[in-house]
Amino acid sequence: MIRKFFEWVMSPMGRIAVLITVLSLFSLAAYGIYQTQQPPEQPIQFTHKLHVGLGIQCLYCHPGALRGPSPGLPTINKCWGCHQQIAKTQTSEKLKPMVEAMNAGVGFVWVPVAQVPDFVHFTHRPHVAAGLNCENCHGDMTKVEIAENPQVMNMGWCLNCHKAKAGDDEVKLTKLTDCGTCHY
Amino acid sequence: MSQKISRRDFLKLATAGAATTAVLTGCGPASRYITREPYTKMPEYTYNGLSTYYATTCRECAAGCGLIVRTMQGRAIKVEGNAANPINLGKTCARGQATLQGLYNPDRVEFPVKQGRSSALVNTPMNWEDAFQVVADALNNTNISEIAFLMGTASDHLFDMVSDLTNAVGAPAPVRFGALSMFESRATLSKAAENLLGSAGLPFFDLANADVVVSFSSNFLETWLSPVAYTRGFSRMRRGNPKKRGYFIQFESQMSQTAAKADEWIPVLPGTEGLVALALGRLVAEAKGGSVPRAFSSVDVEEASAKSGVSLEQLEHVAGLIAEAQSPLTIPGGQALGQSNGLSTAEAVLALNALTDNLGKPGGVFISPLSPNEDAYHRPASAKEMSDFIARMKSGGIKALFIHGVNPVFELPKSLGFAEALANVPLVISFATFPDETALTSDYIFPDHHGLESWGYQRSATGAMQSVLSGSQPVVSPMYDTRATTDVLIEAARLAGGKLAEAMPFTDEVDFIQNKLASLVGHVDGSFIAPEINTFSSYFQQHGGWWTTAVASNAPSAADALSKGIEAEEAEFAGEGEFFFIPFVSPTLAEAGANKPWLQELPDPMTTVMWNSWVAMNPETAHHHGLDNDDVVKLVSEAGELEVAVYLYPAIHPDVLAMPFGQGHTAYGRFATAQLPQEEFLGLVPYGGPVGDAFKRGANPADVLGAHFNEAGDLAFAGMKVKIEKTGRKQYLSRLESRIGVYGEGFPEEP
Amino acid sequence: MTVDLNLVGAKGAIAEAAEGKWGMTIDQDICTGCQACVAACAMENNLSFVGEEDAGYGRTQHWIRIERFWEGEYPEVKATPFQPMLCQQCGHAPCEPVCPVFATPHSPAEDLNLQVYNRCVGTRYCANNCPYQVRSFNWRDYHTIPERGNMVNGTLVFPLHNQLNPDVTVRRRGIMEKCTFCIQRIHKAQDQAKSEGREVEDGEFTTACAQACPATAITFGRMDHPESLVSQLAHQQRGVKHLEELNTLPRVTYLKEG
Amino acid sequence: MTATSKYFSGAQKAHDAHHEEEDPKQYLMYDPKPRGEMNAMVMESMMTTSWKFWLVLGILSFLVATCFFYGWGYMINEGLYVAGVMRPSYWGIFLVNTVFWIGISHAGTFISAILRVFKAEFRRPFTRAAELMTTFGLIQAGASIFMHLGRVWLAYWLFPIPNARQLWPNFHSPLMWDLLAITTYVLGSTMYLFLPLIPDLAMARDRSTGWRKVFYRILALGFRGTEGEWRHLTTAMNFFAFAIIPVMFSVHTIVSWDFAMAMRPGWSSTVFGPYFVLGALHSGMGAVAVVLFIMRTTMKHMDYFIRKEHFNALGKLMLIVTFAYSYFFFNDYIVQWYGGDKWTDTLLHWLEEGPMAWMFYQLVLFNIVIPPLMLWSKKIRETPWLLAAIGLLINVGMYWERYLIIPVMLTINRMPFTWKLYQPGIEIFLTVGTFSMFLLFYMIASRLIPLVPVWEVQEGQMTHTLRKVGKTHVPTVSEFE
Repeated sequence: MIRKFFEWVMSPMGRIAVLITVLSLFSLAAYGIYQTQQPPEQPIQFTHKLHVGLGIQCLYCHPGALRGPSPGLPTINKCWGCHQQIAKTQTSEKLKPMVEAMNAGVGFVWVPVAQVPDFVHFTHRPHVAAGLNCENCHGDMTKVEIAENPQVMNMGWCLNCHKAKAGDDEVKLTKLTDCGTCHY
Repeated sequence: MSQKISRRDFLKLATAGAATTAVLTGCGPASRYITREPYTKMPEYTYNGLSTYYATTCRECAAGCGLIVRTMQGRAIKVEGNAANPINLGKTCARGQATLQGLYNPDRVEFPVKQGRSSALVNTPMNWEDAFQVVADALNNTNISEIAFLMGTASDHLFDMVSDLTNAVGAPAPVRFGALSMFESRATLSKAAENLLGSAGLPFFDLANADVVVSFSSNFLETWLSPVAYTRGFSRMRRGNPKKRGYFIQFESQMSQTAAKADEWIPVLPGTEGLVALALGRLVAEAKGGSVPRAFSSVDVEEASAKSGVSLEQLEHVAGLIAEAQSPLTIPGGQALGQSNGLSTAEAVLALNALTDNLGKPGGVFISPLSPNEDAYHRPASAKEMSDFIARMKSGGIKALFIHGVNPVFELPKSLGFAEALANVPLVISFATFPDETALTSDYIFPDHHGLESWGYQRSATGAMQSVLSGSQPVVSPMYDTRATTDVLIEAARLAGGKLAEAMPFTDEVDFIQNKLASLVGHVDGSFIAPEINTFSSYFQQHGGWWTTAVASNAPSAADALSKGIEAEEAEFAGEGEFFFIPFVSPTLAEAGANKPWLQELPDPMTTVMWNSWVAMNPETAHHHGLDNDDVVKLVSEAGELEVAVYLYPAIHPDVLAMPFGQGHTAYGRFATAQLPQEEFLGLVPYGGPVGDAFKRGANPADVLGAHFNEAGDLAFAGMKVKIEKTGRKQYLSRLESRIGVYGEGFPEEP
Repeated sequence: MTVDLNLVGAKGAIAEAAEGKWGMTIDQDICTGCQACVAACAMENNLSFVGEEDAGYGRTQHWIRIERFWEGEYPEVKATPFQPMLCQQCGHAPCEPVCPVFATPHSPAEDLNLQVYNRCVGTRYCANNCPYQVRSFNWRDYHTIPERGNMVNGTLVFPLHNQLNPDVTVRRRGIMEKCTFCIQRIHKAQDQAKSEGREVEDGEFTTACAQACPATAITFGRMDHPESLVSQLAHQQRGVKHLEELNTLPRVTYLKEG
Repeated sequence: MTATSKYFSGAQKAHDAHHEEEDPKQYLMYDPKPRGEMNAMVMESMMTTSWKFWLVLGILSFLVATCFFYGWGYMINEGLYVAGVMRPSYWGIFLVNTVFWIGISHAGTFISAILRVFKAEFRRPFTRAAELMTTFGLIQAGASIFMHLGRVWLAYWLFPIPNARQLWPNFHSPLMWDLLAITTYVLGSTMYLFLPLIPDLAMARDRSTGWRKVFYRILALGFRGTEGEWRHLTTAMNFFAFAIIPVMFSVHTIVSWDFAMAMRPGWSSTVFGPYFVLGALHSGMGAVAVVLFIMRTTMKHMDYFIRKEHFNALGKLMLIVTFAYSYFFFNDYIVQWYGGDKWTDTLLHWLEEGPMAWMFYQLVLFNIVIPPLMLWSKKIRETPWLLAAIGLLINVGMYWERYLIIPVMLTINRMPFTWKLYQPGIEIFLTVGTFSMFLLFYMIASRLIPLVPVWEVQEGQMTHTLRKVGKTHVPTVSEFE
């Protein structure tokens, strides 16, 4: 039985079969990985392109970035603050979810796309204070419709920037590459 | 509720715990996307990831320590002490720290229920409108003289409101009670103060400035009166003065946590503390020269030493220390007062203070100041008054009973028969936050908010030189569908109409509190000054209370302190049996800590036992009775019996058994009762868990306490004799300490 | 923050160079053993309680425990002064070199012993090698034991989780943990100070245990600032370091009686 | 010098029990059979399986499935609290097993490599049995290490793999050295198991049919037994024989450093290195004796290949090892006692008088008292079941030794407040699992590959001549000179 199998595998037919299986498995894996890289479904098709294009500052909707760890996601009140003065709001099909949510008095359930791995205590304030601009990490939002994550935010990515930032300054390097700076 | 609270009325908590998701996903790759739900109405002073701090007051006991609670996105995260509050100056005890475990306890009464005295908590909600109606009817349809309010010692604003209500309609005044006050024998203290010092307040002992402290089994470092304040005083006494280290002596029949900090712990036979105090007084008077005052003239020193088991040398040594000290201080308390002769003991000790002439002096005895907006010192009911109250219940004198903030079924001695008396009360309405024994045996539970969710103020009975009123405010929006009892009463009174409605002309709780604070507006000597009530009450919340800046405690009059002859009569011990039974309040659990898992997991300071209760027994005695650690014994007193495991305690009088109060709940949530289940693998558990009743954690000493009182009407809780019977069972006490390392078990001879 | 440039990375050398950056003194003469520090630590650092049986079997998650022994026999028996035992943040930490995956590195910046939870694979070698036995291991996911939650229409919710401090990682099963000198508070204070363009002042913040201690027996602060309260206390006559003979260079000084 | 050289023929000299000094040739078996017949015997011993075999196999595989795989899975899922480990005994039976299995694994290399290098003839029939023990023992050791990890699913962090975190393992850590040493040892010993196997596999290939033929054909790498192949094979074997010896010594020394490097009373002992190596050999020899006995009694024709002469020789080896072990045992304890450190004294008290004292005394009895007393007599050495029994005792003793060193010594540390005694939990099941897995592998192997290296035996028999050196005849390998 086993022997038969061996012989079959050795036959050209068998080899082709093996090749096909391997290829299909590989492509399956590739597709899976591709899937994980897609931006998630958002409660409303919010277009950054348009809003940033209108000249709205990032910090207007994400003010926490200046003050603390989390920039915060805009509450529906914030959206409403501007949109209630825009006639199009009531008519537009795209804005329907917002109007409904506002009337129902419930909030948007946003899905943040830029996420550091677990167990990293990331704080926006020092990074903003260090002169980084939003687009340094989050990409140029004037180019994207629905928010998506420009790069893999893993430890290597952090460290590369930290090391570059520290340069030859030993003290800075010590601080910026200290495990305890992010993990505790 | 009021405008202020609605501003903080959040939607579902934002980022419902990045921490929580962290638990679930662990260190592995996180589920790629976590959805976040922001506020719909974010308070303008809140930012994601930044904390907001609120000042409020601790309700774990009646001391009234100020708290600063750190909240984040509507969740209370950490409790710190309020550095401004004169009671605790930014410090907290373990119970204060664990308050959050009460707030977020998985066992809370989440909505009003018609309990109907069933054994388990009913889980079909009533709606609040009906609840109001129930209360209103209870107030209306009952003969006004047959309404009774039984209140806890915490949250004075509610007590004030109920007092006002009862005054207005001529109902009997509300009764306050708490196990802590029972074990503190507050009645005895204030009675002694009245007899000797001329004013019936709580004496305040200024440890901080004393240089020699002699304590008669007063456990002021554990739960006594205001533990945080007294602990601070102790540390100042020890290390406050760089030149002189305060010296501390404790007379007690067992080494309590307080005694463990004493430089000298002198074991004394229970009930003879007064005798020792008098003997010391005589010796000190002689040492100082001059005539022995009348207070100490009656005592015979040799006899005293013989009776108390304290050697003459020790007495003279201590007397010498007192005589030489600049500001000696002697403190009565604990089991010394919980004796049939407790009052005379207290008087003897106070007289000793008078002898050393420290009344009203730094490092001496003061009378605690009354709180602002307080007319006279309202001390909680003594056990005697409670038994009268129970008698009224038994005789059917009470038709409607409202219980708030106290759990008498658990806290009162069984022999007083509160549980039986409840049966004679047709309508019992409980406002309990947790499903405790009393709440379960009531007809309705209309749950009050947890302390951190509610408004209010707390008077500090003692603990500071100033006169302090600590304020509470909600630090989080209520977790469940609970209502402030004050609001319930206001609403019910409105429904009831008539005099009740007139007595309660308030829109809500905050309105009532502002009304009560009105008298303080414009005071210039306070911690803050406000022109009118709204500003005042917002400052009141911001600072966590209001207190005078000047020292307000009045010096007692030493006039006739020594002229009164004090007879140290023999203490009577109820029941036969060879052991004195000394219950004491567990320093970590106290009366209501048993449902907070972290308090359960805190090792007892002296025995390091966790999650259970024990009876401390001298190893020699145990050996003599053929008992060993973890043997379950049955304690039998005249009043009842209980089963508890033995702990061989090296530092206890051979004739004394000591047992902590605080465990032994039959209700009050999963952590207070059932063992936390431990999964087994093929019937193999790493550690042999406790045996016996799986639905009762530990034992309650109140089961064996008899109804005996001292002259001041306090319970003579230490005035019992018990005998022990072996059960042959074992119950492994979970200890933090190592029995190998600390007691050398496993080593035939000491290495 | 002062780190000798030549010594960066060489942790032993750093430890010897200074008495460390952060330090603590514990006055055993006034410690009343009231367990407030233990509770405060648990509340601040998301420690999980383990239940009666595990607790009795030596699996408590306390980061700080209070030890007491007995001397003599009744009636001359005496309880030794309460001794709070927590991670001594050694300068030469025995736990550091033995970890195969660098989960217990020494922080050159803060000069503390770190425990990197998400790097830990749970060999428990560090705990074996710790002479103070102050490391506690997560034997299971205590936070999510089903018996601690309530079933709310089909889903298990844990009300107690509302209390978790978002600044501190919630540890899962299979990893080691220990006292961190409340490093989250250190970072917060430094971040605040930096944003205001100043140095962190002594007493500006403190650890949870020191903050709670009713007897103020615990003091925390900068050891490398001679004028700071903690270094003044630590240099008293009665200050001793625990197991000093092992040359672990502890950062915690115990003040004895007398 | 002129030496009378004649071919050796077993028949001419009937061996007698009353022969005084031991005849070095006796291991070469005086009743040689034709090669074909021998091969047939070996093949038959592989092929014939009684119902008993299948029964035992079934039981073992059930045990492995439940105790090992289900047990481990359960533990991974639940967390380590199902085991008995706690403060202060953070390490438990897992590490005991690891050390124990590594110890067992030493026998194989020692017997086959060292004895091969020293041309000790009696090794020939059971080198393979010993080498199999090495490989299978190491598998169990590795499994035990991973069992004791808190987060075994991240175990790959222990290996130096380039990663996005820019992090590498900590080469200061004895555990790291351990890992590397053991990995090296596994690879080396597996190679060293495989090389001498090739000729036998080729033999089996030629004498089998069906799937076995395919199986052997693949494994035999087309070995045909030509001169060149033999030369290459021998070179490779000699190379590995020499190479693996230092690895073997280093591995257990490094394992001992896990303890010796730690700052604990009772552990930080400089003699641990050689002490552990000797302990390993001690248990290894014992294990070999047991395995040989089992092979001889259960498998067909084995009484031909494995004879009491071999047991006798093995017994002598065990005797020597016992003495060496005893020396280091006393050395370790006496030096520690002499050190006079307060904690170490406490620890010794704990061992000698504590609740686990019985274990300590059994260890002394089984490892140091019984073996020398028994192994003196040739009669006992030549009774296989007795030797096996002694071997078993030694292994029990050695297991106790590791148990004392890890959980029991861990009880005593410098913080008396934390001392607690370890009570095993699920470890018991996992231990049963590892043991059954070891036996299971061995049983399967016994039916897949020749447990007796036929070619070595034959080589021994064919190629030896007797040389007169002084008065005695010594067998020498003439071909290779």
